Amino acid sequence: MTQFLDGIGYNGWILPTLLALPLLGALLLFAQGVTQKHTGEAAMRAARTLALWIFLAEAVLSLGLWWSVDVSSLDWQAYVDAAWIPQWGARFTVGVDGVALMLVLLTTILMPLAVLGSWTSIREKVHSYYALLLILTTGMLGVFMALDLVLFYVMWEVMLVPMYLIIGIWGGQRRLYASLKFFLYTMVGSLLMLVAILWLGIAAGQGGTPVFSYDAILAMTRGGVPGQFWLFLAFALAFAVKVPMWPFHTWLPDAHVEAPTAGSVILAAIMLKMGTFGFIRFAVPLFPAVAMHPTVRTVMLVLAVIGIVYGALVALVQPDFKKLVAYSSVSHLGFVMLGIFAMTVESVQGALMVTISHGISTGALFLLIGMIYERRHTRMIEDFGGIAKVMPVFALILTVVAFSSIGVPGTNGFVGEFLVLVGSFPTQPYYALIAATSVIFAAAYLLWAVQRIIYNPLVKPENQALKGMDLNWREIGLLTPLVIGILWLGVYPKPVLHKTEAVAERMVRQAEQARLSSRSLTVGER
Amino acid sequence: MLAESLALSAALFTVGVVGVLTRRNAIIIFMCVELMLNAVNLSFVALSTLYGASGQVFVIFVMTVAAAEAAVGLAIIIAIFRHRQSVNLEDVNLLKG
Amino acid sequence: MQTELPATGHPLADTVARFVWLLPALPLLGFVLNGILSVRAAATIGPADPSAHDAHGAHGAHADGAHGDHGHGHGHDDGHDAHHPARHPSAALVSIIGPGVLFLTFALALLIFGAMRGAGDAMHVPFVQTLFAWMPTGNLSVDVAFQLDQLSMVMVLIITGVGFLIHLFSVGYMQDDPGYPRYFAYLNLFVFFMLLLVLGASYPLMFVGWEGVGLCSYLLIGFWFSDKANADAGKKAFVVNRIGDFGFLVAMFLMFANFEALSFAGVGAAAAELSVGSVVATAICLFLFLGAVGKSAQIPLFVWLPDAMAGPTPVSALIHAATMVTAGVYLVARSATLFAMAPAAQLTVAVIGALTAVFAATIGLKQWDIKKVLAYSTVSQLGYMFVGVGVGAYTAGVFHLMTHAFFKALLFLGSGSVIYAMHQAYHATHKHEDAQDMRNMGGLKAFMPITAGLMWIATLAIAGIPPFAGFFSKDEILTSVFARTHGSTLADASWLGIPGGVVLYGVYALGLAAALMTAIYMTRMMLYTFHGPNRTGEKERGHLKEAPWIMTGPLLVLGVLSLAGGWFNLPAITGGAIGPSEVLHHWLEPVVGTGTLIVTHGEATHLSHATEYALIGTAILIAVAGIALAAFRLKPAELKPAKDAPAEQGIEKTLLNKWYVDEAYDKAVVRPTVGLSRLVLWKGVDTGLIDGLLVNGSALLMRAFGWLGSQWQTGRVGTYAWALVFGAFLVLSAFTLR
Amino acid sequence: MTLDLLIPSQLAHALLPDLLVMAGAMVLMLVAAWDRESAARQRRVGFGAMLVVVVAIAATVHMAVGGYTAAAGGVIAVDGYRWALDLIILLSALATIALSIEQNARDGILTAETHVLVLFAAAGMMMLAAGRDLMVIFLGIEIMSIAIYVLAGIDRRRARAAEASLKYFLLGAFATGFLLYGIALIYGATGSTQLNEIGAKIVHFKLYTHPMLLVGTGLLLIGMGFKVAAAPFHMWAPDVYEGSPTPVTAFMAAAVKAAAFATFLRIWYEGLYFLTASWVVPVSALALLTMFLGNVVALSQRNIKRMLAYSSVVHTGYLLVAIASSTALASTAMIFYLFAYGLATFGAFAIVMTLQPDGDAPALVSDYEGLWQTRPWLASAMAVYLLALLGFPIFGGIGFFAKWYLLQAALDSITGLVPLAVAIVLTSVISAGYYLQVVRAMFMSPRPEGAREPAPMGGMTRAVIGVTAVLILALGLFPSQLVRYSSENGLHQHPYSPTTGMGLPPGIRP
Repeated sequence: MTQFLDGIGYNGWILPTLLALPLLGALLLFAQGVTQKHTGEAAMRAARTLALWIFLAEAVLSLGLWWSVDVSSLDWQAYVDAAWIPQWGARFTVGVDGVALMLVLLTTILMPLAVLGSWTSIREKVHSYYALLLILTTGMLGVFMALDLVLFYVMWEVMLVPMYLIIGIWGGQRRLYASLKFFLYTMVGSLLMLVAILWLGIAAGQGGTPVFSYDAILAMTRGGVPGQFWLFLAFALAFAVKVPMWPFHTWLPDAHVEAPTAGSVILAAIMLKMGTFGFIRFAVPLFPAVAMHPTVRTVMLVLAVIGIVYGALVALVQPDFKKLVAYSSVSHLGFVMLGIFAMTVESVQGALMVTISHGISTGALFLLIGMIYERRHTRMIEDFGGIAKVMPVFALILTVVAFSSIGVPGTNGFVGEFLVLVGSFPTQPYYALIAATSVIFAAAYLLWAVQRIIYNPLVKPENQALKGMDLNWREIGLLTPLVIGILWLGVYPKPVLHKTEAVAERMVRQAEQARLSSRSLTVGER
Repeated sequence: MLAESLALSAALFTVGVVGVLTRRNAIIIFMCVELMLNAVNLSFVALSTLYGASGQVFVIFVMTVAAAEAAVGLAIIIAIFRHRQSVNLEDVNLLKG
Repeated sequence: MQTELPATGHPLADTVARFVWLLPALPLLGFVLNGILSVRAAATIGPADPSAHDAHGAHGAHADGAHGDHGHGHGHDDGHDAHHPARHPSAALVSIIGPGVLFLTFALALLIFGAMRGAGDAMHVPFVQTLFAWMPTGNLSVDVAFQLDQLSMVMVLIITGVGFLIHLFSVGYMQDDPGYPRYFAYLNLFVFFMLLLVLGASYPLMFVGWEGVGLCSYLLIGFWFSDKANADAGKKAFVVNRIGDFGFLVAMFLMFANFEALSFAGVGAAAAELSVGSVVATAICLFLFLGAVGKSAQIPLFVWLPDAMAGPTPVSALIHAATMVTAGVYLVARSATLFAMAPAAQLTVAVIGALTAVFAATIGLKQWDIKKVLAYSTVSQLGYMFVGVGVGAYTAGVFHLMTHAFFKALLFLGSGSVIYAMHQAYHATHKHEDAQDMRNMGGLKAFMPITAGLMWIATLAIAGIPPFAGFFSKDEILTSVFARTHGSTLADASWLGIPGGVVLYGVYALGLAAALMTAIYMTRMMLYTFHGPNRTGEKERGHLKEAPWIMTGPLLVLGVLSLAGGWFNLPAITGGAIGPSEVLHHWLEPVVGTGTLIVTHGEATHLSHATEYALIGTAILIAVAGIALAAFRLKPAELKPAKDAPAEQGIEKTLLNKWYVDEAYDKAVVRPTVGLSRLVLWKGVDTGLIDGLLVNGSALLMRAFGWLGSQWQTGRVGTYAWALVFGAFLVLSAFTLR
Repeated sequence: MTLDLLIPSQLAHALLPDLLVMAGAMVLMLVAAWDRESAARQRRVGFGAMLVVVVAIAATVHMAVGGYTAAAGGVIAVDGYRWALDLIILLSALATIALSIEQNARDGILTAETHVLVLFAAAGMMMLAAGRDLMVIFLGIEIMSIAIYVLAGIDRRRARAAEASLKYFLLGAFATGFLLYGIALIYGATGSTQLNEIGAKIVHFKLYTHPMLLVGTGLLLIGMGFKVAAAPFHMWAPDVYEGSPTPVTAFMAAAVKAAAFATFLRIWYEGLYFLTASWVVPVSALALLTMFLGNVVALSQRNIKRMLAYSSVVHTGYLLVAIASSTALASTAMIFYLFAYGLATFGAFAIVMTLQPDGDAPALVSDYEGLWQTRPWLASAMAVYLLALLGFPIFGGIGFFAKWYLLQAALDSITGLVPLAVAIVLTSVISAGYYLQVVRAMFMSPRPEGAREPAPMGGMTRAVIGVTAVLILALGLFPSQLVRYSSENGLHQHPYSPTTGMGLPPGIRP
């Protein structure tokens, strides 16, 4: 496989292609929307079929990265570098490492599933909807691939508008409030990062043309730069909002609840990961001394742990299933942050594992909620009950996914949480201890919800009417890869861990060096 | 003489400003503005004793401009009068907020 | 499956033991097959199948009615669906696959057992088969590897052997249930996880099984999920177990942080380096024990087990009596070396075990639901096992685990038979009475003599009457406790400031008290169920009959084991007079021997024969006294059927309501947590503080500024001129005042 | 080629574009006066004016490409900065006339003088871009302003237009008084009205704390602040923008601002650079106040023209940061920004014009509800303009890079403007609140029952909308040519070199 990929020069064109293909697809969809004469069912079918093909092509193309990327090398893989705005030092530079690779694959694989998940639920402005999804994909992939900070920032912001529109146009009752909140929240964080990026670029330019290449800036900041505390803060805020860390999380429940199914899936499965990716790629490696500063670290760890427990407790009392899953995301992403700032190889690896497995499990949960919502037009947990009687396949998959989200061993959820905790414990025992209590709360809130939805007596006539409306083959088919992923990552996560190992190790090593050297510095100054 | 001229100019300018602030009639306000411009002209003329003719040239330009302004200004005031039958600025507040 | 055998060539490597991976794989296969049958049935006819739907609908309605009749909420209509005429279309195939894979597993286990016996002394080193690396990263390496040693072999034999019998029983018991394939899928899955639990070569892999069995328990307790009470019970079991799992997890974190190892071999080696009383060992052991407390339903986490009786009765027999709940005991025995280094933790185990034994027994005294009696009896007996492993008498603990598996499985299956019969009877007359309430039974021995006889064997066994199995195991535990009061690390240690010796005397006394009460409540149960006049009802009486052979057959086998199980480990004092003594003890020696030796200061301490005889005599006396007391004091003839029975008063009411522990937990833990989450965290912090004050508040503030600004924009030229002059004033001040 | 401005023919050459516009304007004024008042005349004069502008653009390009320079010390500049600003002004004028022709046709306004006045205003603006003498600058300001006073009230039938005109006139004249007084005092302190001489005198006589000079600078700042609509001198802007005909509003927002900033920057950097330590605080304070006040008040607007007016005030605040930065980047960043801002402004106002209700009724945001359902392209274009004004990448195209450039200038500043850079980004978050309000209305609200169908657009309006939208998006992807152009045409008078640290104004530490 590797030889074949080398033979076609795969690494030389794959990343730009992955970025360009969705944009091209979006244009095609717009064109289709404009030229198409007939409306209604036929137009809808044409649009979603086209979109699905593009997403599938994207997924298939990206799969080659699994083989073509050499994760043991610490150099960028599939690296492409081209001039963009020479006067400003901004370049079009893309490349991946093991971590980015996994996130890129997560994105390309989840997108077709998200499209399939909203196959019949989107009935208005279908062309625009899928075009926006495609543009969004470019943005998300760009964030994971960009190795130039200007490009990164642009991609980071590009995601915002399609998602804003998707929530705002195709969302639920309070979509206007939710979409604006989503937009503004994210913007507050990211604009400060913009200032920080510019500052870094100018500093790296040393009086000449600014330099925004990630490697150059990394080389500059490694020894520390003046004002690095504020720079870290600017980056961290942008990412913390996205993660979201407590107390910057309140956009998430609203956005999740109001977004259409695909939107929720993408938000939870991919967009939140940009926050944690940002910490792993930017905030921590660029400013290791700040990130490892005892006070900063304590604050981050405390927020992470608060997020874990708080998210779980608040999830416990949510009447809306989507909101419950949203708060559970706060809890799960807290694990990622704990893993990152505990800063051991195991914990960072665990954080990456949670990142990926949360994408799969929560993505699946949102898809399932979407499927039941299409049938019942409610997400209120109390409106359900006894669904397992009438929709056994739905119940089966929901149970599997719920247990994955709870983190039962043998599923992906366990591997990540276990690694985070087992890795955090040696350096941060108390935080790990508190975080570990969430195994109890997670079981409580999810099982309680699952019970009230699929178990209990089947008394409501609306629910009895679901008889014979169990998941259809499309729905089963799109959930199957996720269930396979859940079990695969739970039983045999080694290949994935192997992909990210080198990056995690390097990050921990460098952070550790920075911590030690900054300590000796303060001792020396005294 | 220079200091006194400049002081007078400043005083006239202030009178003009106070007039603009306190009066409500558009034409009177405009006159106060003209007063301000002429106060400045006084400064230019006084300063040209130090620096030569350029100050005086400036005064000519200012007077020309003031004349043009007066023409346009009165036309505008007439336009507003047609709409409101008044040139009291208290009444002119359709546009606000 | 890729099988990497250890390169060192363990003597078992070339024997049948190399198929050890098949042990869990076979039940997994069964699960997959049954699962497919179940889903296929559901997908093709399931939801649309009127019979299936109606059956459940009727069940739900019926169950609610039954609840209305009984104020105190026990007596779930277990087995209710069992008599429904709608047989599942794949039932025949499932009946072959389900018990079939268990039979194969059991046969394979026997073969491997034979191989191990053949290996002899070489078996001092466990046979570890590594399949693949599970979570390799950083310093952590967790393999999917199976460890075959004497302890795991015993467990495997119990699980597969008793498991097979219970599978067989289920074929009869569940035959008409519409969820038949689903039931066997869950049951097979359970066996898979249970085998993973006992075969896993590391704590994380054991944890997989540990949580997996919890998952299956959840699914099986809530098997008839349409009844809210059943679904509640399943959820409660899982969540309470998770509290224990938290402890297990933290124990693993501590192991990794201190030893950088998580495999049994690695941890065992590192533990051997520690000194007795080590803080690390104590902490790890206490957290491990928290895990055990959850899984094995000890104080304070025992509350889930009685509720778990909501599941089908064979499930109660397999999971909630014979196997899963004993996993905690297995865990402590497995960590013998570690516990040996932590006498304080061992004393904790013993004390909690003893307290649980007594506490649960008191509740058992006053229950009316036949399964609830057995449930509390199980909790109590598990307490006994913990006393055993707590004082370092691992063999005794495991021995009791084994005998308990026999007689308790028998008791549960027997009660299942009874309930089955009661159900059939009530169903035949369309009467909605509680089929599990002993007040509705009485005199059943006339209708089901085989069941009655077999259950009496089990009762005598659990009460501790020689020569039944329970006598030997229980006696060994009590003897060990007594022996440890002197000349052991436990006696030297202190527990909460109390000298260890004194604590152990207390534990011994509690053990005796529990034994007395066990005898009482078991006799009470038997008397009320099988003796005296029948209270089922005139018409129903005619429908009472013995269960079919597929159900009584397994009972018979278990009866034999309950009768003769003691021979697996006759006390040394018998001196081989009635058979080889201490078989199990010698068998387990390589695994738990070190741990025991450390506790006893390296000597194989034996009490004097006189003392030992005295202890045995006391135990027998107490058991007999208990039975006699119950037999003379209780009057089955005066009992009234449940619906006519007067309400209990005073202490009886307290016992019937289980000391109000559930209510206390609800008030002290559940409600405050939910209240805190809802009112303080969600409404207060989230909606109020963060969203309301900070997020929307700042937006509102900006709008307020905007409103203010637009108010200044009056539309009057005067205002604007004033603003201009004001600004001019400021600018000029900035330029001139410096 | 170096032009000697003392030789009349060469001076004429240096003033070629300006002279062309002025001459064209005069000719067209005669034509307008001669012809009978009719819709056709209005259109004819309009096309004539466009032709004049096109010729002037050609002349400007000729001058720019020719690489002409002037000997030091003239009253007008012959440099790339001037041509760049001229192009912005002329393109704005072109768009204004194009929109005006169709606006007038739709509203039945027959006055052909609209277009002529636009030309006169443009001529004044070009003088501002060129002026290196306070006298020329004063003349430029007045020529521009007087034309705009009239343009604001050109639709005499509407009371709002008359009111806008009157307010602008009275306050403008008032502010001119301050400006003029400031010029007089600077003249008094330095003895010159030529910018480079003023600068030289300040250094030569060390006038850094000369009170008359400082007060003069302050008064000049007030005057300039009024022209660019910096708070608290901005209060005329919303009213005038609302009342004026929409094309004129666009012209004011884009071109007047560009011209005023052009001369503002030139005065500040060529004349008053060495007073940086004195003016940086007031200018920064004005910048802060302007962005904050403009943004929050815009938040409470329901009238889209007023909202865009406040948005224009906000952009003044951003551009003031460039002035305050006192760096070589400031002028190039400003050119880039003004160009980007001009594109977005014209696009947005063209759409506002299209959707403007008949008569004197205000244009409300609620009129835009559900626009996407009926006019998807129009709504999408509007979204692009708004996002460009917000400074959002890709979807806002070049708007993002404009802000980027500005931030770069602020961070590159010798005066330490990191807090101002942070203020820019934080206040842009507030601005998202009102820009998105329109996007929300267009895309997320249903079309109200009985909503008025937008009038069909004329070809030139379409062209303006199409060209601006495409340019915004295309330059948003590939801005490098525009960046290159801006950076090559900044003011090059700057003596400070960051590498040597020489030439810093006194009182400023790098």
